[in-house]
Amino acid sequence: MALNSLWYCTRQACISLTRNFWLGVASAAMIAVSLIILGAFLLVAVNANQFMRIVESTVEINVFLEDDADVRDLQHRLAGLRGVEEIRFVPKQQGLQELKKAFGERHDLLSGFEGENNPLPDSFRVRAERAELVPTLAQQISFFPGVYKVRYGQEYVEALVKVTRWVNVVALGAVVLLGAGAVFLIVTTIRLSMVARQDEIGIMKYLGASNWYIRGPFVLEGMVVGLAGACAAVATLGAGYYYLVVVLERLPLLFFIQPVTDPNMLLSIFGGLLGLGLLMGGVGSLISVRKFLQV
Amino acid sequence: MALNSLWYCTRQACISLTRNFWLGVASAAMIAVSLIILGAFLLVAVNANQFMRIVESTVEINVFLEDDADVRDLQHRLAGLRGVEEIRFVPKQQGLQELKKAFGERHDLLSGFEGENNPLPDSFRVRAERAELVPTLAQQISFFPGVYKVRYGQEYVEALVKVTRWVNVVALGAVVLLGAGAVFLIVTTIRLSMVARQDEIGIMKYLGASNWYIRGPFVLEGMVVGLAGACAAVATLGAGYYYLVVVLERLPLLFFIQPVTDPNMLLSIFGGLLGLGLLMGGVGSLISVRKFLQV
Amino acid sequence: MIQLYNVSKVYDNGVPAVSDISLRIAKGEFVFLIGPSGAGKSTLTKLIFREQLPSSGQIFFRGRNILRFGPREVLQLRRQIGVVFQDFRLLPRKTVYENVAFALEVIGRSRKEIRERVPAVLARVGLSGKEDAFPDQLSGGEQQRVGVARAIVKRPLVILADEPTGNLDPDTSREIMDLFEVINRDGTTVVIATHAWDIVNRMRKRVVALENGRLVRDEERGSYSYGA
Amino acid sequence: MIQLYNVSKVYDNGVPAVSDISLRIAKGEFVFLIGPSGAGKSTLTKLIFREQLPSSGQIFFRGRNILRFGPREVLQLRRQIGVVFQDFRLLPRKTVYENVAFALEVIGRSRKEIRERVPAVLARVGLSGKEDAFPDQLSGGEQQRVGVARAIVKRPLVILADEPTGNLDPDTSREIMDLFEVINRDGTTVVIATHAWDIVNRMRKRVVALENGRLVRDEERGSYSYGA
Ligand SMILES: Nc1ncnc2c1ncn2[C@@H]1O[C@H](COP(=O)(O)OP(=O)(O)OP(=O)(O)O)[C@@H](O)[C@H]1O
Ligand SMILES: Nc1ncnc2c1ncn2[C@@H]1O[C@H](COP(=O)(O)OP(=O)(O)OP(=O)(O)O)[C@@H](O)[C@H]1O
Ligand SMILES: [Mg+2]
Ligand SMILES: [Mg+2]
Repeated sequence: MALNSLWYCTRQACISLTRNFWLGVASAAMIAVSLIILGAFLLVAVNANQFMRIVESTVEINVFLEDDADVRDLQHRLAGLRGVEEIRFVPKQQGLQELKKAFGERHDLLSGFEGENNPLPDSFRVRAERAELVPTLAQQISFFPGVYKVRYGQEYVEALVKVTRWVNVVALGAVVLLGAGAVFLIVTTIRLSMVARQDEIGIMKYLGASNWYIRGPFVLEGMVVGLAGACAAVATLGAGYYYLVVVLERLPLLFFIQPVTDPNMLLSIFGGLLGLGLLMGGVGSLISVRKFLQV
Repeated sequence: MALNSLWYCTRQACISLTRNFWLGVASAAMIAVSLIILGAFLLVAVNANQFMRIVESTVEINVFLEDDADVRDLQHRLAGLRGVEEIRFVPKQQGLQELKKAFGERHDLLSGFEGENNPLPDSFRVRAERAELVPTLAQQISFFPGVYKVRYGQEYVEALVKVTRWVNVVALGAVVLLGAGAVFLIVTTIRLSMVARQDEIGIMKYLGASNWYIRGPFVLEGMVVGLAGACAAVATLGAGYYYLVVVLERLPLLFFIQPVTDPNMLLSIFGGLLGLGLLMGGVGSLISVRKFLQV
Repeated sequence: MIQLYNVSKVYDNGVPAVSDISLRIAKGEFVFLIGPSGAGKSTLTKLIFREQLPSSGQIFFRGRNILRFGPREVLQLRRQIGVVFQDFRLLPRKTVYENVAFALEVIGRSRKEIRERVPAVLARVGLSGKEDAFPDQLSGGEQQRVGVARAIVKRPLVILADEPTGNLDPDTSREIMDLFEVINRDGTTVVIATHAWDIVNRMRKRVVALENGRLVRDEERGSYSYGA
Repeated sequence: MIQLYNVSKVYDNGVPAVSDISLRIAKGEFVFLIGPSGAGKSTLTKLIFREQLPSSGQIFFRGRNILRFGPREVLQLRRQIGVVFQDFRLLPRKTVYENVAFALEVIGRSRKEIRERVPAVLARVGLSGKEDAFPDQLSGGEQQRVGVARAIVKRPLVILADEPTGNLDPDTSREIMDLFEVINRDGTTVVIATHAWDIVNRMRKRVVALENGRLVRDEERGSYSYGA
């Protein structure tokens, strides 16, 4: 009996899909457009997030040492701190080299400071896991023995932390809004296409058809249409994104725009879109039919 | 007669709007959602563009002078160049001050260079109107008499030019795509809502009603619905954007995110959305009815 | 089979379609429901299979008050009644065959049984050869006969036919009415709302006459006439 | 007024609804179109006001070939013909009053004239008091009479009525037919497709009988009978 019903639903859905081909295509296209917009934004958000993390990873704490500092001991202490990502020891010679590099063509200005005359201290460069940890870490490090001075781009870090938070809030908000918009579009589309069948549903009720008997084919049809739309959306997005990644790779100067290519992340986004299309198609039909079942 | 027809259309549209209130609300909401997505993206694009322009305005060309250079003459020549936005003369004392600032706490390193010992030359700082003009300008300036050397962040400028172009292309592409998506959503919505009235249109034809007699009320109704949806979209976007601007102003550290508040620009965006809603509603109805007029 | 006690129906817009009607229809009866246009015949049949709910009064089907029915019992009620609608109400996206088969699918009949019964019923109403046509490809009378076929194919306990011959020529009308009579002889209760005075007069069945929503005459072996 | 020369109609699905019919209806005639269900009566009327185009043959209206009409002329044709549809075809979102008024609005009559004529016509078909009802709030017969009112309100040159009394009781049917006769006496050409044998026999008008899409009889002052 259950198998019989499933068979009935499938057959009815197939018949309806072929007989109302254009209505189905229109609905699927609506779903595809909604999901493309949503999906594109998801990709933007994921990339923005990764970009922020890359920027964060450039933030360094400069730890200048006293001349008599115990380098080994300090290294251990730094390594023991929570939230530290990387520690690099910079002897004063190297510090001078880096300063010269920063001076560029005018590095001859520093030529008097070579060797014994080097006024720079040795130092550690410490990278934090997240930019927001930097201020606390810097303060902790400043109390370690043998530390002469701790410096980091305070304003820069504070700005970065704020921007990161903002990007996250805005991205989340936008994804939620767009998601709600997509759901609304899909449900309204299905409901509109259902108005044309309102009479049909009423007639079935008067013939003694149970609610599930009426709903079944509609829901299945909705799921097929939703999945078709989602497939179209995923194909479009996938192709577009792939093209973008390839193009960006060809522009070596845009070093700081490294698109997300983690297959797990991409698969979960695209899979999520497929699921959303299927779900929306099914649930949307279910809700839309419900209204007309009150006979 | 024309007035009579107008009156007829208006009356019919009003009657239809009140009798099909929920269908109208659903269509208007669809239009609103589409336009909100499109409008939000337009705002993002406009802001991205302005952000790029602000970044561009920070690009400077350093023009170092020979000791015996004719400053007045050079200033005139520079002012005569096309694409120059601003010229600033930096005497060598000031140059040293700026260098000291860059050294920060270690500025004592430069204490031997005060007064007569200052090894720096006088210089001009030149700002270009657009970043992409910088390389050409720099080359032109290097041939001027009395110019010792011309420097600018070459890599930085090249990257900036590329990013700007990219942002423009992506923004334009996205706006076009989203616009097409919105148009599609609106037209499909109207067409779906029209299917329910297909029979009605056929009956009118058989009664000898002219095409305009049938279309008129539908088109007017579509325009009202489109405008209502667009108004909702503009109100939502306007309020959201205002809130965002206020919040961003409270975060002084986000100096580089200066939202576009130019009333002309905003008015043309919001006005454009209203026009699009009206147009889409009207033209969408026109197109949708057309299909059913072939009787 | 069907009992109505002081049933009234006032539609939402205030029109009193049926007023204080009490009526008893026994199992196996054949009843003509007559009356002028707008008398309330259709409303009365709609009350019996719960398309409409009465404003007051009680309605019993096989001894049970249908106004107290839950959704499942309403389904059962409708499955036991075969209705011919005055406005046909065919499913527009199904062919003639599918429309008739649907009535059997709904009550869970096997596909084998459907394949046997549907063509037989279509033949009896004279629609052989029209199986694959859609409703909008049929003449008015053909649509009406699809409605008749759909009502009788499931061999219901009760047939409610609202103006089942309005679009049929005299010969076909008589055939359809004869068909109802044959079904009635097999024990099915038949209630027919009609304007076909010639047929009513010829068949001499029980006649219930309505006028302005009131029952004005109820006569065994009656003829077509109502009012003063 | 109306001339058909060897007109045939085969529907898209291959059904030959009308086969090689030639027919001449003069101005001011009153013609009954009879024939069994599915004979092609509705198809014939649909051909005359260009709801359907014939597969072959020529159709003339007032001496002009309607198959050569452009869109504007088709409008004019339809405005000169009042059609009562077998399936009513009322505008579902308009009230009874608006449905009837629409026929006058379409031909550009003034609002004053509409306000006078519509209630008068509704009274003549017995629908006074139903002005503000929507079609789905009417009984079958009431809907049919709205269709009749809509066809006659514009005082057309020709009235094509397809089964206009199928849902009406005998008395109301007679009144409607009498109404058509009165209108016909004022010079309007009337063509009525019908199954009402009693009325055809009583009125003794010209009778055109179809069977299986063929014209089998055409008789002045004829009676209801067709075939062998
Ligand atoms: N859904 C409705 N809403 C409001 N009034 C209605 C509705 N349906 C019917 N009526 C009114 O109720 C009265 C009875 O209608 P009903 O359809 O029962 O008549 P009927 O006897 O079937 O007439 P007919 O022979 O013309 O079909 C009529 O006056 C009609 O206008
Ligand atoms: N749109 C259509 N497509 C295909 N076949 C059709 C269509 N309309 C009618 N037919 C077929 O054409 C034939 C004649 O139909 P028509 O409606 O003219 O009959 P009729 O004489 O009006 O019958 P009735 O008295 O039952 O209304 C029928 O066999 C019918 O099935
Ligand atoms: Mg009725
Ligand atoms: Mg017909």
